Amino acid sequence: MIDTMGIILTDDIHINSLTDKRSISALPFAGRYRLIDFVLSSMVNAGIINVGVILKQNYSSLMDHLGSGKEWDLNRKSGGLHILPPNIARNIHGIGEGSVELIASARGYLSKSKQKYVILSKGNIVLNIDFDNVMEFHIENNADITMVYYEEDSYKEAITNHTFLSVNDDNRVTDIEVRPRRPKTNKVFLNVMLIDKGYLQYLIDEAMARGEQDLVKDILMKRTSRTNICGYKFEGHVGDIDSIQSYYDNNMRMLNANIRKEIFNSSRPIYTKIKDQAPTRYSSDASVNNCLIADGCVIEGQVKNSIIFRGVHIGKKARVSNSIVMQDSIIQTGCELDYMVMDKEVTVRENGRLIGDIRHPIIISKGEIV
Amino acid sequence: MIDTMGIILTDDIHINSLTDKRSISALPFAGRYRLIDFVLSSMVNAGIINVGVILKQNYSSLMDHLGSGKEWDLNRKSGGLHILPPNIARNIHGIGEGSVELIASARGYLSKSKQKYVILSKGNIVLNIDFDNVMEFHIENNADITMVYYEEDSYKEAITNHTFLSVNDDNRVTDIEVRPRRPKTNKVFLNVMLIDKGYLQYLIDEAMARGEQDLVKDILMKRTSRTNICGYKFEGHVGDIDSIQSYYDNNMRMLNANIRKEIFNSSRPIYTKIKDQAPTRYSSDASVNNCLIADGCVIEGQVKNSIIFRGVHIGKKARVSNSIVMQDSIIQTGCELDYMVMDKEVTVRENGRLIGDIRHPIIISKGEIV
Amino acid sequence: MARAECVAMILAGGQGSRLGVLTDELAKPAVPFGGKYRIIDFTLSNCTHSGISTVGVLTQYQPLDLNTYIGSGGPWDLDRNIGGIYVLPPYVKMKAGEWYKGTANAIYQNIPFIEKFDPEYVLVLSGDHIYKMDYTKMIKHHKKTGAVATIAVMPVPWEETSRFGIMNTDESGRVTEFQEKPAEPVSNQASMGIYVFDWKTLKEYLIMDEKSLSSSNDFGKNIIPNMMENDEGVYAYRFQGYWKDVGTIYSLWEANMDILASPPIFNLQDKNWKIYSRNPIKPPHYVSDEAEIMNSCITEGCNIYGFVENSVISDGVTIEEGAIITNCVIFPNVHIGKGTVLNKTIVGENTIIGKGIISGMNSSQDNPYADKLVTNDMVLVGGNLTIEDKTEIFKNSMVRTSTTIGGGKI
Amino acid sequence: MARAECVAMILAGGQGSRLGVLTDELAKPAVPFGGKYRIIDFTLSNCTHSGISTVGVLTQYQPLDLNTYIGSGGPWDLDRNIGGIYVLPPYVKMKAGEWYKGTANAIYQNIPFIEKFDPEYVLVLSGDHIYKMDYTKMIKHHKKTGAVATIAVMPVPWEETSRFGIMNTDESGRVTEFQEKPAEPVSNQASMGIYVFDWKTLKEYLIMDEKSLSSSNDFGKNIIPNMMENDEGVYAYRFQGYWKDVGTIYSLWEANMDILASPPIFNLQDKNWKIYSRNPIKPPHYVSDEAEIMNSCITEGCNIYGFVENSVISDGVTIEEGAIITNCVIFPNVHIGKGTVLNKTIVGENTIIGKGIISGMNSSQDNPYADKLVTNDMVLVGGNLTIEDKTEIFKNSMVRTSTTIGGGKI
Repeated sequence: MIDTMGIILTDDIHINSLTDKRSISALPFAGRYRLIDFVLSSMVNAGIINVGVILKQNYSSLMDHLGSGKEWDLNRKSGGLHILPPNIARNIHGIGEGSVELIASARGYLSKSKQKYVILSKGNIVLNIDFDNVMEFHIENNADITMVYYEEDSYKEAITNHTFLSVNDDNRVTDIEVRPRRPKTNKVFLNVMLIDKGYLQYLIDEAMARGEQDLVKDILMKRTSRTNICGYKFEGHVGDIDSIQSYYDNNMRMLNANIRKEIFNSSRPIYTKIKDQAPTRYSSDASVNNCLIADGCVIEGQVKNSIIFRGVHIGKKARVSNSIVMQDSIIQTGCELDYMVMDKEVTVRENGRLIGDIRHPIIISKGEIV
Repeated sequence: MIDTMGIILTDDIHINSLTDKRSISALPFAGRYRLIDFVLSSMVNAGIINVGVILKQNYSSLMDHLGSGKEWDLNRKSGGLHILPPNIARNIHGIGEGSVELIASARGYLSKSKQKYVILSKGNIVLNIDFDNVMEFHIENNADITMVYYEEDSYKEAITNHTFLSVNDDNRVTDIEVRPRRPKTNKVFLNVMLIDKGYLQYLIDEAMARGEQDLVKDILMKRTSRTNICGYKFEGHVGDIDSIQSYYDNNMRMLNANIRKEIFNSSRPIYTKIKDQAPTRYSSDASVNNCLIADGCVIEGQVKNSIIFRGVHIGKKARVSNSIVMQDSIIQTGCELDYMVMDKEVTVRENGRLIGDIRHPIIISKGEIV
Repeated sequence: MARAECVAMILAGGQGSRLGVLTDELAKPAVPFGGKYRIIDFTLSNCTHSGISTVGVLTQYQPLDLNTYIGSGGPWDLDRNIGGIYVLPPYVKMKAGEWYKGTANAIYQNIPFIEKFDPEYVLVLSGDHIYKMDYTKMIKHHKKTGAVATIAVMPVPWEETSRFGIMNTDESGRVTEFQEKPAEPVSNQASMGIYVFDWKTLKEYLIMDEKSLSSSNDFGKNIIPNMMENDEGVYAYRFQGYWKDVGTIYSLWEANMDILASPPIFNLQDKNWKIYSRNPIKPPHYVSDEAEIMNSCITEGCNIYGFVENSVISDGVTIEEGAIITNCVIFPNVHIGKGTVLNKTIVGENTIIGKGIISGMNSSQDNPYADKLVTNDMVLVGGNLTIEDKTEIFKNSMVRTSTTIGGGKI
Repeated sequence: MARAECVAMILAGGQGSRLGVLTDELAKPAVPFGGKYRIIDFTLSNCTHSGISTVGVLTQYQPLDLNTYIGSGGPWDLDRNIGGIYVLPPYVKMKAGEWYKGTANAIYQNIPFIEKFDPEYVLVLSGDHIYKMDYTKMIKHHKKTGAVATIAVMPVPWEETSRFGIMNTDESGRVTEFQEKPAEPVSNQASMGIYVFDWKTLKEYLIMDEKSLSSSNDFGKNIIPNMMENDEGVYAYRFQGYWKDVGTIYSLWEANMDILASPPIFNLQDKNWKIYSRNPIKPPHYVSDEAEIMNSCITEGCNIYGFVENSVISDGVTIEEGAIITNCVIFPNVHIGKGTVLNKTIVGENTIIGKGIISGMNSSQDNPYADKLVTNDMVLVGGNLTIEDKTEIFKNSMVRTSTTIGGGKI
C-alpha cells in the first residue's frame, strides 16, 4: 500500500483528568501503549510509509511519544511521519464535526504527498485491522469512499455518541445517522475511511467554500445517493474509547487471551515507543493473578485482575486489584487499591487505601502523592 | 562538553516578508544553511549532545528544518534535540526582554536534563565558535556567568539595538548597557552566555516570582557587583542579523575567502539539512564570477557577486548580480536582477527586470511569480 | 571523517566452543542473557554511557545473527553521522584474504579502520563479559599515569588465579610482573581483558608483532609482555564492581542467577545505567489465575500459567499450567508444556518442550547425553528443537537434537 | 524478524582490477562517480525508489571504505527497524571459513541471511552499474510470466555482443538460448546482470550447484544454464534507458561525460528519482572573478579560480588561477595548482597536483607510465599522491606513485 497515505485526526474527547494534559490519542493503554499506536501500527503494517497526525491541543505528550517515528519505521527521507501542528482551536469529535477545517489545515501536506489514496482515521480506537483487505474491498466495489464499520448490538439500547450506517446487499451505504436516538442498524461507523486523495481534496475545498464543518454530516450524508459510498464490515475486536468507563473496560478486556492474541497478532505487531526497561522482577513474596504486567516493574505484593504499566513498583503486602497502574507509579508497603486508575508517576504512601467501584473507577491524576 | 547542554532562544525580529512565515532563526543563509545552523553546529562540535530549541511563533519551518536532529547527530536516546513548543505569545528580542518567561516555559526540560552547565544563545548569529575555549575561560576565571562579546567599533556611530559590556582587566563585567545612545565601550554582547544550570534555574525562579521579564536588564545588570560575571572576548567573525541590511551584507561577506575559511572550518563543520541535490550543472553559455553556488542548480546565464541557493535555475541570457536567490527559484531567459533578495520558489518570467539598490535591496516574497 | 578521541574495538570473533550447542550457529556475543539481552549488550551499553561513539566489532565466526542484531546500532545510540558502529570482518586485500589469527592480529588487520578516525586512544574490549563500567574513568586514569597501556584488573579468588592473566604492581600502580595463567600466582589481581592503549605506540607494537612468525598475535601472550620487556609504561586500573566472563555453561547460568538475588548481585534496573538492547515488539507479559511466580524475572510477550521460581524467563515464552520451572534460564520464544518439570535447565531459543517432561531432577550413570561441558547438575537443551512429551532428561546432559519418540529417556 | 516480499542481494565483492590504481585499496562500488556519488549509490537508490528495504551487500575485497560509506544506510533510507541494509562478508561456520568463490557461491553462503526474511523473491544486483531502474516493474513482469528466473536485458551494439551474456527469446519473452560471451551471437539482447528469482527454486539450484565440483559457482555460467537445461521458466525483461557497466577506466570516464551532455544522456537532476548519497558536509562552491566554467558539473566545497570545461569536479576540489581543466573527472579533495593543464585526466581522491603540470596533452613513445588499462589518450592519476610542479604526464599513463622531483616527465 505504498500508494496510500494515512491521516490520523486526534480527538478532543475529554476523560476526566486523564486528558488534562494529553490528547486522548496519547492515552496510555494495556501496559505499554498509547491509543494512537493501534491505528498507526495497522497503517505501517499495511506498508503505508506516509502518515500525517493532525494535532490540536495538548500535543506535547503525543509529540514526545511519536518522536521521529523511528519505532514505527517512519523516519523516512520522503514521506514518513508528519506531525501537523494545530491551526485551529475548537473542540472536535471523531472525524465528524469540525473535521473539515482540521483536514483543510493540512492541505499543503496533502497536496505535497505523492500517494493516490488516503486512509482517514481517528486515533483513539483499539484494533488491529488489515488495511490491505479494506483496499481490496474498495477496488472490488469500485467505491468512491469506503467507510469501515463494525456490528455492535448492545449500542441499540443505550444513548450513544456513535454514527450508524445502513448498508445494502451490494455493500452500498444507503443511509448515515449521526447520534440517533434509536439507530436503525447495528452497524457502527469506526471513524475509519478510505478515499481517493484527489476526491478528498475536492470535497474539503467544496465544503470550506460553503462554510460546511462536518465531514460526515455535511459531506457524506448528502452524497449517499449520488456517490458510491461503500461500507466495509470489520470483524475483529474493536475498543472504542470515549469515556472513563470504556477506557477501563477496554483495558480489562486485554486480560482475555483471545482478544490479546488478535490485537497483538505477531504478524502485524503493535509498535510503541521503546523505553529500554529491564525485565520485571518478582520477589519471593509476590503473588500475581490474571494480570498484564509490563517491563521494568518490581512486584513484591499481591496483584489481581490488573494492568500494570512499565516501571511500576508494588511494595510488600500491598494488595492491588481490578486496577490500572500507569508508568513509574509507586504503590508502597501495605497499600490497598481496588477499581482504581492511577495515572503516571503517582505515589501511594504506606498503607494507603483507595477503593473505587466497578461502575465508577476512580482516577488519581499524574504525579499525585497520596 | 558532555556536561553542558545548549538552549537556543529563537528570536522574534521581523525582517520584512522574509520572516512572515518563519522565525528569523530559520532564515536561509549562504546558499544552503539556516541561521540556526551556526550556533547549533558550534554546540554539537563542542560535544554537546543535549540541545533545546525554544520556539515561539512561525515554528513550522524551523521544525521542518531541524526534524529529528539527525543531520546534527542529535537523534539521541537521551538528550538529543528537543523542540520546545511555544507557550507564550509576546515579542521577544535577543535573550533580553521576555526571555525569563521563555526560559521558564522550558523549566521541565531543564530540570530533567542531567548536564551541569548551560550555554544559552539566540539563534540568529553567523559564527563558528569553539565553546571549549569558553568553558576553559569560565572555569579559569571561576565565573558564575560568562557573557560572550565581540569588539566592533562601527557600532559606536550608529544607534544600535545591542547590549554593551564594560569589562575590566580581570575579565569581570563591571557594567551592562542595553541599547545605549552612546555606548561606553566597543564590547558588544553576543547574546551567548555560559552559566551553571542550577544557578540559571534559581535566577529564573527568582525573577518569575518578582514578575521580572528580562534576563539581561532585570537579572544580570543588577548583579554585576555581587556576582562574578565574566566577559569572554570572541575574536572570530560575527554576523549578527537583525535587519534586511545586515542580512544582505552578511550574505555578501561570505564571498570573502578568509571569512568562508573561518566559518566553514573543516575541523568544526557547519551542519544543515541534507537535500540530496545533484551537483550544479553549468551550460556552455554560463558565466559566473565571484559567486557562492549551492548544489542542484542549472546555470545557463550570467551570475555575478551573488549567493545562489540549492535548486535554482538561471536561464539563458539572464543576468543576475549582487543578489541572493533562494532555493528552487527560477530566473527565466533574459531576466535581469540587481541587488535583489529572492525568497524560496520565486519565478521571474522571461525578460523580467528587478533592480534594487545597494542601500536598499528589494525582497520578493516566497512563491511569488513575477 | 571527523576525529574520535577514543575508538573502541570489541573482540567478538571467538567461537565460544565451551558454550556447546548454544554457539553452534551463533557467535558468543549474540547469546541471550538476562531475559531480554544479548551478551554484547553490556559492552555496547558501557560504550554508550561512556560517551564512546566510534565502535568496531571484530567478528569472523557466524556473524550473521550478530550483524542483524547490531544492525545500524540504533538501540545503543550508535547510529551516528560521525563514528557509529561497524562490524568488521576479515577481508581480501590486494590479492589474498586472511582470517583473524589472534586478538592482536584482528586489530592489526583493521589498522586502516582505526586510522580513519585518527584517535589518541584505542580501547580494546571483549564482547562476552557481563559488567557495567564507565570507561571514561579508566581513560582518565590512563592519562593521569601517562601510561602507554592500561589494563583493567580486579581481585579474583586465589584458587581461580590460574585461569587468568595475573598482575603484580608497584605502589604507583605500574605493572611490574605479568603472568599468563600462572601455576604460582604472585597476586590475585586478574586482567579483565579490557585495555586502553596509546594508539601510536600500539600500532608500532602490532606491526612489530605481525612480523614475528613465532607470535600467536595475542594481547595477553605477546603485545603486553613485549611492552613490558621494552619498559613501556604498563599500568593497572583497579575496577570495583560486578564482572563476569560467561565463557562456560555454568558461568552463564550463574550470571543469570546473580540478577535474581535480593538485593541483586548485578542490578539490571539501574536507571542511571540502562542496558540497551534491541527490544522485542511484544505486549506486556500475562500472568494467569493459576500461575505462581517467585523470585524471578519475566519480560514482554510471556504467558505464564505455571509455577516459576528462581528463574530468568526471556521474551515470548509460554509456560503452561502445572509446569514447574525452578532455577532455570529460558531463552526467547520457548514453549513449555503442561506438567513439565525443569530444574537448573537452560533452554535455547524457539525450542518446544512437550508435556510431562522431567529435566535436571535425577541422575543416571547411563546417560547417553552426558557432556563434559555441562557440569554442576545442569541441563542444556539446544535451540529450535522439539522435545517430545514425557521425555526424561538427566542431570549434566546437553541435548543437541530433537527427540521425536515420546516417553524416551535422554 | 518480519517477512520481506523481496530481498535484494548486491554483488559488491569484485576487485575491479581493470580500474587500476583506483581500486588498489578500494572496492569498485565505492569508487567516486558524477561529482558527489559512489558507484553503489545508483543501485542503492534504485532499491529505495523501488520500495525494497531489505538489502544485503556481498563484499570481501577491501570492504572498509564501502562499509563506513554505507554505515547504517541512512542516506538511502535503509536504516530500517524491519529489514534495512547489511554488509555481508564471508564468515567462519562451525570450524572453517571460506571466501566467496563466485557470484552464486556468495549467495549460497548467505542462504541463512535470506531465510531470516522468508522472501518470495530474491533480486540479484551488481554494485557497479550506473543506471536508474524501477525494480518493481521487473518483479511485476516476473509475476505475470510466472517465471522462475527473470533476467533484465537491453540491446547492445552487435560489435560488443562478445563482451556480454546474449539471449534469444521466443514471442512470450521466454529465453530459448543463452550464450555467455559468444563469438557468433544469435541476438544483440544482452544480460545486464540483474536477476529476479523465485527464492525457493533458486535455493535448490544453489545447493545443487555447490555440490558440483566442476562448477565455477557463477550465475551466468552455471545457475542460469542449469535452469535452462531443466526447462525452468527463464524469461527476459527488456529494460529501456541508460545503463552502463563502468568496468574500465575508459567506460568510467565515458559515463561521467554522459551526465554533461546537453540534454544529459544520463540525468542526475531528476527530482522524481533522486540519487541518494552520503552528502559531504561542505559549503556551496565558490567561483572567483577569474574563473570560467563551461558545460561542467561542480559541487559543494569546491573553489574554482581557473578554467573548467566539459569536466566533472567532485566535492572539495580547488582549482587555482590559470589552471585549464578540460574533459576531466576530478575526484574529491584534489588540489590543482596554478597554470596546470589537464585534459582527459581522472585524478584520484586527495591528490595534490602542483603548478605548471601538463597532463594528457602530448604522446610519447617512451612513456614509462604507459599502462594497457589506460586507453583512448586518457590519463589516470591515483589518489593520495603529490605530483610535483612542472611534471609532464603523457597520454595513456597511469600514475601510481608520487613524483617528488620537480620538472620530471612521467
